Amino acid sequence: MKYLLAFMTVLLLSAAGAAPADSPDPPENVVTEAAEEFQVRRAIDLEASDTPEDAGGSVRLTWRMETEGIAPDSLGVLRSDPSGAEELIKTLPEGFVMYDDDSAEDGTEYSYRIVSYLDGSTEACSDKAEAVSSAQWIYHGRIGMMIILILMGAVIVYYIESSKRGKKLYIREIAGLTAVDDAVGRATEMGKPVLYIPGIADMDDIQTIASIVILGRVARKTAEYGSTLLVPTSRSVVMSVAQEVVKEGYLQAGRPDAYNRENIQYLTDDQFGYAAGVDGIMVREKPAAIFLLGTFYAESLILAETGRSVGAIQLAGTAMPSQIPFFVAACDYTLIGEELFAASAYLSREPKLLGSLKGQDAAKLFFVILIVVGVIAATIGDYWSPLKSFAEFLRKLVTVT
Amino acid sequence: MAGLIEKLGNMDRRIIFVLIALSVIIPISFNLILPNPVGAEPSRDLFEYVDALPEGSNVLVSFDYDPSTMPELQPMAEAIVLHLFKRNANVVGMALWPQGASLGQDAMSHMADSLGKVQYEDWCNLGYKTGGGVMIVRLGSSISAVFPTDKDNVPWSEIPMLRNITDLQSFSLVISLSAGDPGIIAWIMMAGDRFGVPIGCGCTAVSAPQLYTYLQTGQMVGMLGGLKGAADYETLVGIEDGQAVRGMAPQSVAHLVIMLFIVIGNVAYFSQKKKGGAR
Amino acid sequence: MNWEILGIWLGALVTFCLYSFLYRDNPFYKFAEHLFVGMSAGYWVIYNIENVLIPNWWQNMVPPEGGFNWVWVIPGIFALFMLARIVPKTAGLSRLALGMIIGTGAGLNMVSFFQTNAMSQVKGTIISVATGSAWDIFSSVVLVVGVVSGLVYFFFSKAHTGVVGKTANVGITILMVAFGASFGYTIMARLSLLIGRSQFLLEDWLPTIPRLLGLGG
Amino acid sequence: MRLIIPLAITFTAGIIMILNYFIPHQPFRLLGDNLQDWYLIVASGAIFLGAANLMHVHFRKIRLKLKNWKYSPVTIIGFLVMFVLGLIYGVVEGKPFDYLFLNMVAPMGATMFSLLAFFVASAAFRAFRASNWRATLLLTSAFLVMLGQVPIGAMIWDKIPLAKVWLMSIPNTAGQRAVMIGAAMGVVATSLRIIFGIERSYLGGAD
Repeated sequence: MKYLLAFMTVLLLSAAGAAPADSPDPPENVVTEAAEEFQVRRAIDLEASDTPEDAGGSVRLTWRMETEGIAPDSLGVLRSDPSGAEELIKTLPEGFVMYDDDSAEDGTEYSYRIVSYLDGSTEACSDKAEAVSSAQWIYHGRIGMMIILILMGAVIVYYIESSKRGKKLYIREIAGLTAVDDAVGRATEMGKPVLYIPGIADMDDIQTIASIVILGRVARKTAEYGSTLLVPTSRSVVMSVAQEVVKEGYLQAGRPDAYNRENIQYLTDDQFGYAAGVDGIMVREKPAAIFLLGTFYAESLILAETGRSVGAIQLAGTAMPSQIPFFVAACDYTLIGEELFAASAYLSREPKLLGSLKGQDAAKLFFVILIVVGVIAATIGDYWSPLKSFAEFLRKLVTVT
Repeated sequence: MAGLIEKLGNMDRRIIFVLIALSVIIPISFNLILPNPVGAEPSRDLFEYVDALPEGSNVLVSFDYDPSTMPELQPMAEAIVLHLFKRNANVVGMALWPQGASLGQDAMSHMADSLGKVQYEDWCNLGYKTGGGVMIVRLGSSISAVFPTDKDNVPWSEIPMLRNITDLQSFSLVISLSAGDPGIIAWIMMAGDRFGVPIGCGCTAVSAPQLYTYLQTGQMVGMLGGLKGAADYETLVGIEDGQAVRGMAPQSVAHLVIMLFIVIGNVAYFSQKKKGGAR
Repeated sequence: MNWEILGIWLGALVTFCLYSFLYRDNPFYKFAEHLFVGMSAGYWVIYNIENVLIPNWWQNMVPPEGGFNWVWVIPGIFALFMLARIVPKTAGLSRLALGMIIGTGAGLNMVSFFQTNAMSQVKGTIISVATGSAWDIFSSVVLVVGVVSGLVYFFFSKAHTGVVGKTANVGITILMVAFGASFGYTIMARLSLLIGRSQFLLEDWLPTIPRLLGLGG
Repeated sequence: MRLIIPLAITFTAGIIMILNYFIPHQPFRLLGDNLQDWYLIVASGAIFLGAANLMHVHFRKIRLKLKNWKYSPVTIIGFLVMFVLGLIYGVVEGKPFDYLFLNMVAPMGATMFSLLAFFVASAAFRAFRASNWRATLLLTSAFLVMLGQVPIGAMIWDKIPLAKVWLMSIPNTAGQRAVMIGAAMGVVATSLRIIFGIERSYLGGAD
């Protein structure tokens, strides 16, 4: 009942308000008292300011609409430049409460207002707001990240340089990488091929690049041992890079004659089409060793289980957290996350690569300390406020917007 | 006996394949429905929160998904809306995804018809607005400024049930049915953290793991994760042969089969190890 | 000829062919696999032409409203460099295109990985562990210890002995628990896919058989 | 010597992308946006290389009558049918290209994807054995989560779903975070090596 009464009142009110708008001769293009008479909603609280963190040439406008009155059918954004000439720069559908004027010139002071249109005529108008557009040199929310990144880069470059100068660096055993030789050797003994799958991502993916570097090492091994190396790829660019890298590996091993370009072939860009094709290669060529290194999505287990079923030794590695469990379950050795990136350094033992590993460790140490100090500060901060603000500071340091 | 167990341990994987196939095909063919008891899970938390709302509470339901995730999210939407109607809540629908508006309309009008609820008095659908998180912040100061009309262009002032709604704080609960971005995370950060509105969520199974953190911190009052969450809510509300409850039967049987195999594998493993030790 | 029923039959046919792989490799699977590779490769070529090359390149270089934007010749040339591999003599040119692709990828990945995978995860771990019930406190501690010890496991330049070794051990243990949980959780989503295919065969394809027989009789 | 120009291009492109992330000012904004567009175009254009290779491999198979050569025409015809229909009709809904995609390519993808349901089962059967205490933990947490996923878990003990929630929100989050942070370090270091030309083996031989 209560609702019904309210509903009736609303109906009456809106009928009263709407009737004049439907009258046969609406007033034309007057922004006068008529606006108040008809109560078309107007924009209020109009604010204009330079669009933050951009390359300039843009002013951001925000406003609210009045809640009482008749809804306009569209809004117009009017801009006047210092000479006083006013122009309509944009007509927006009703409902907008924000607009970026991307045609502003840097350094010019513009004055804006928003008008409400109904049936093609101007019915209401907002107050004016002024702003000057300018360009910024930095994203403020990314300064913390920039500092950390520069520090990290410096540390990595430092260790690379110092190891180039002959400083001996220790590197721990990585389970799985020691097995590369055995796997290739076994394939040779059995007279079966080695299958190398560089993931399904394109060449811009760092995991693919890491995988391609390892492929170079594996190619050298297969060339030395004299076994066949098959590389089906799911991306054209990866195929051509793989051809180049494998050829180089055979060359370094002194067996350029054994290199066969046809063994490195493109299948299809399609995720599951690729999986179907590789599964076919696995069951028909029956490789003795399978390498699955790079970026993998759901096809990871389709490949690993089929490889398992043909009795191959499998070495997998990926930084995709969601796929690692499947590799752990189905493969003999799994490189987890960062180990994939460490593999090229480990296999080559080149000082500059080892140096960069050391740099990575330093960066991790930094984050470990940051977390530990942050957690301690936040925990004690619950009881002693100075530490709370310190914890907040640390959190802000790692906040990126 | 020992020989049999050993053989089981090394059984041909094709036997597993056949059993998995059967455990899916049979429940589907016979339209099997299994009981679905709901433990102390995030889905029960959400149900109990809704159940404890006073009559006439305003609840905002945001339909932030599209047809591709309908199998998981539509049953949730229907069960939640049904429950809200049963609790005599005022249900206001909206969407952060363009196609969510009409999916929400389907769920609400379907449930409203079955309970005799009236559009504009018991429920309404404000429709879709672009802007994600930024738009949600605007809802915090005034909803009618963002949605001057509902989905079908009925002005705000002509909808009786919206009379006592001004901003987000007018709502006792916001539920986002979220398939990704923009979705529940925007609601938590913008509506929950900034304006203190309680937030509940229904999401796909894929995105559920990363959302558990927000339950732990109390930023969400409850959550429905994937088909299981949908089935839980259907059970709690009392929809006995809901879409999700039916979908759970093949899931349950297949899970049981896999677990059975894990047990067999371990029994075989240990019996083999014992034999090896005796030698 | 009913195109809809034909479509369902085509879909069902290739579905059965691919499922036959579960038994063993066989001519049906070989047929479907070769078909799948060929058709999907053709699909992706067209997809790239229609969704990237025409809208992102051609229409920028030769806008429909007329004119010619010379800047867009550059990516065209780089793309040609890439294709130069087909002729062995010009294959070296592809390195220029490769340099551009890999440089762009490296720069882009470096900042985005650092932001989403490192910074936000570290931020999420800086929490107070002394709030809530005893169980909540225990959980928070496990979370922090898990992240820290997991990171220690990834130290490469320290031997895993002594304190480092013990911490790394805790790390790999928590990683194993995490992998187990993640595996168990994903099974449901994978089964849903099989349920979807079964519903296609049982509810879309199977009912067409009586209809076809009815038509035939 | 032949590597200097490619390495210079790599360096320039990499640095532009990094600066573009931190500096909104021109010219970095424009350069960065352009580079991303260009990258997309070059990578897409390269697909012809793959298509040519696919055709080459299968025509060669037929010519030399290599193992399973009889299936190669299937691949070639499949490719050509899609390619030609796509060129003639485009990707518009309801046309032959779209019809073949919806009724053949998509179902084949869905079927391969659904093979995972079988493979998770066989992988779980074989891998989840309590051979040492770490494997036991892996097995236990997988088993608990699986139980918590289906009604039977709550029937056995109503705390099992809770255990699932805890495993997913605490150890799982911790593990994922450790892997992600570590991987990010690997990506940053590898990217730096690439941008500064320390890692260059992807370019193949030096001469």
